[in-house]
Amino acid sequence: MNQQRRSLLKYSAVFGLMASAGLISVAQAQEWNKAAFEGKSLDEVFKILGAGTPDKSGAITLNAPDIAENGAVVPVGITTTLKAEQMSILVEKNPSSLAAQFFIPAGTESFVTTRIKMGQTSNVFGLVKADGKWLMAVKEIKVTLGGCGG
Amino acid sequence: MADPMRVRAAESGGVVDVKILMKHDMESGQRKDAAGKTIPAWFISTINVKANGKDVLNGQFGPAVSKDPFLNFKYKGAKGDKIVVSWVDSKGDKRTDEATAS
Amino acid sequence: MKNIKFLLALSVLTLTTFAMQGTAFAQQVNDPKFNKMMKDGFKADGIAGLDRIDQDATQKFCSDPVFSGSKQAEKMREKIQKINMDGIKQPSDGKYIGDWKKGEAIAQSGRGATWTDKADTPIGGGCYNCHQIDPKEISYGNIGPSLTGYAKLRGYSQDVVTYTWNRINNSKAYNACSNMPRFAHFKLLNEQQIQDVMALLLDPASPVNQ
Amino acid sequence: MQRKFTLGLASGVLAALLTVSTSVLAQKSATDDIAKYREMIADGNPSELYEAAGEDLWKKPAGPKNATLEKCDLGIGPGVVKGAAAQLPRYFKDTNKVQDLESRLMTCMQVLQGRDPQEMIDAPFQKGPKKDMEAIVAYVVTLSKGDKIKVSTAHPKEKEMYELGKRAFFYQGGPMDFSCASCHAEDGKRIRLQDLPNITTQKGAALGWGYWPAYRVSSGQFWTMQQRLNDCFRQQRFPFPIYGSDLTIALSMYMAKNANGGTVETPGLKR
Repeated sequence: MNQQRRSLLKYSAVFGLMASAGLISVAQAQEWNKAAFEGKSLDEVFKILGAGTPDKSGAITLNAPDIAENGAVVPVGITTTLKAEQMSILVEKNPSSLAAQFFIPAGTESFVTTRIKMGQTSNVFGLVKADGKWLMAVKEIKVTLGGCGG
Repeated sequence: MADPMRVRAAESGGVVDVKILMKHDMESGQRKDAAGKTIPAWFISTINVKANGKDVLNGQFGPAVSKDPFLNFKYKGAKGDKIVVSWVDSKGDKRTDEATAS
Repeated sequence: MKNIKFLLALSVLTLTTFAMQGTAFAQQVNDPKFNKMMKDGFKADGIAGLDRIDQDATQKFCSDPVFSGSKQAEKMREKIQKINMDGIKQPSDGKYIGDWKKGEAIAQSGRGATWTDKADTPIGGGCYNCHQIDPKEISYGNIGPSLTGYAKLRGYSQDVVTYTWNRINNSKAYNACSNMPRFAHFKLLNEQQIQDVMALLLDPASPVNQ
Repeated sequence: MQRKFTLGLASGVLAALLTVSTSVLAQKSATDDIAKYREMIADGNPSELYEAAGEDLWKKPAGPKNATLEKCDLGIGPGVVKGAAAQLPRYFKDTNKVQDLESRLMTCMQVLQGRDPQEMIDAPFQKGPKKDMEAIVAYVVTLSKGDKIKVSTAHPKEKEMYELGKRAFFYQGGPMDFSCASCHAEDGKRIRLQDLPNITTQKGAALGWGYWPAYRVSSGQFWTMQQRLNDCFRQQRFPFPIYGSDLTIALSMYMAKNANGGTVETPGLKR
């Protein structure tokens, strides 16, 4: 049988035990989602996350600039009036679409801001899972060339 | 060992605003060195934030999160909450820092 | 850098003229302290040798803007412009207009000629650093005038073509202390590259003229 | 021919003016958007990560003499860090020299800790001893944040340094004929979308001098003033300016003195 699969099962069992013993958090037990972060396209990532084809929702706001002075640091925040369980940031034209994913426990507001890298001007998606449903907001962010050495 | 984070937590109206700066190169795996060789990806992959021992945020990063990552979120809490932030990177390096909500 | 040495030799000549005119230089008086500071302040690194701080006549003149912009420096300005004009060569193949798409790429790049570059790193024109050109590019500088609609506004006459050629080759032929690099004089761009940049401004099909 | 040509050009001028006015509008909104971008990243300046490391390094015994920098005199007394950066560069009696923050710190490292300044001078930016220097600089300048820039040229050596710096500022060279003044001597100028402060004016000098050292988002690095100047010279296509040389101090003196009365906003956050 598949050796890798067996050892993976073994790890899950250990992580499960540690999690139930309160040694590590749920997210750490839920290992880093390699497949999702290596997904090349939006659709691929949606599929891996089990998001299907998310609808656009006016209840989600993407806080991001229209123009980024530098693609190395692009501030992106997601807020929603819904009770979010998960919030993710995806960049359509990056080599891998998924930039970051957050799990929002009860008691934490449906708001998160971070900074991401963008290789070029692209649509950026804020994907939210709320009440078991997947919804999203989209915004184009222009990445400009800056400085005299550009 | 990894460099310390800066963790700030300020309570207002029953909501604690948490701002975290992490010191990490967040190597994208897309860059090339002077010799033209690709620099392998190396980035913080998971982050966990607890307040008084209870999870208030779990996150997963890909290599597209900026160098020296910044994170801002809010949870229902109180002054004096003990906030513990931990991250693990793609090479297994770890770092944990604490702050008290003010 | 052979050019620099040549112009250096020239600068000695012009300096003599300066002395004869007996003009007062606010900053350009020979100051051994300043010279020593400059000499001790730099080291050669890669392609950026110490000869780069040896000034030619134009650079020396323009390093004192109070004087170089003054009425009494008018003759000197003309002289500097003539030195630069005389060095301009018209295209060897008689062709002024190349490929605007290549010209756009040259205009976009601000790279090359620094100590972190190699001798064979292509040098960009860096045109967008200072000029608006293709109206679709929003990231442009304003040290130089906008070039959007360049030939649409000025026409495609041989006068315009020659003037533009000369200006890109050596802007100091028209304005002694223009901020624009002397692209041909210092071999920043070769003849073909200049033809391509010309096309960006003067080809009716270029986005500049839409 | 020259004359005929000028006339020919004139007809195009009116049309040119018309296009310019519309493009200025587009540009305005682009710069507004950039301002919004800067505002969004201002909260959470990664310089803080360097300050913390710098404070530790200031207080940690190091070098052959295994001493801390806590007795370092940055100009307003041994060990006084608060407000010191706002008054640099300045003349120091013990070295009989005008020094900027980094050259002064090298003196302290040499005298107090027994470290060889040449190692610091030769080290590449962001590595080895320079990495420590950068963190210490972040710590020191943060303790002047909000202070008024107050640089003196009362001492003859300070006055001389200012004049030398002024001349260096206008010194053209290299294959592109650039000087500092090529980009920094006029109001309202930009390279691409980056505003260029006019350093010959008080307002412009305060915008430049007052915000460096800074964390640069494009490189993800904290840059000291020495590194800022170094990269300016690189882009000017000049040879490599020697770390802590009089040339670099003179230019800092010129900028700092021009900026007098402005506010120290360091560490800044720059593109």
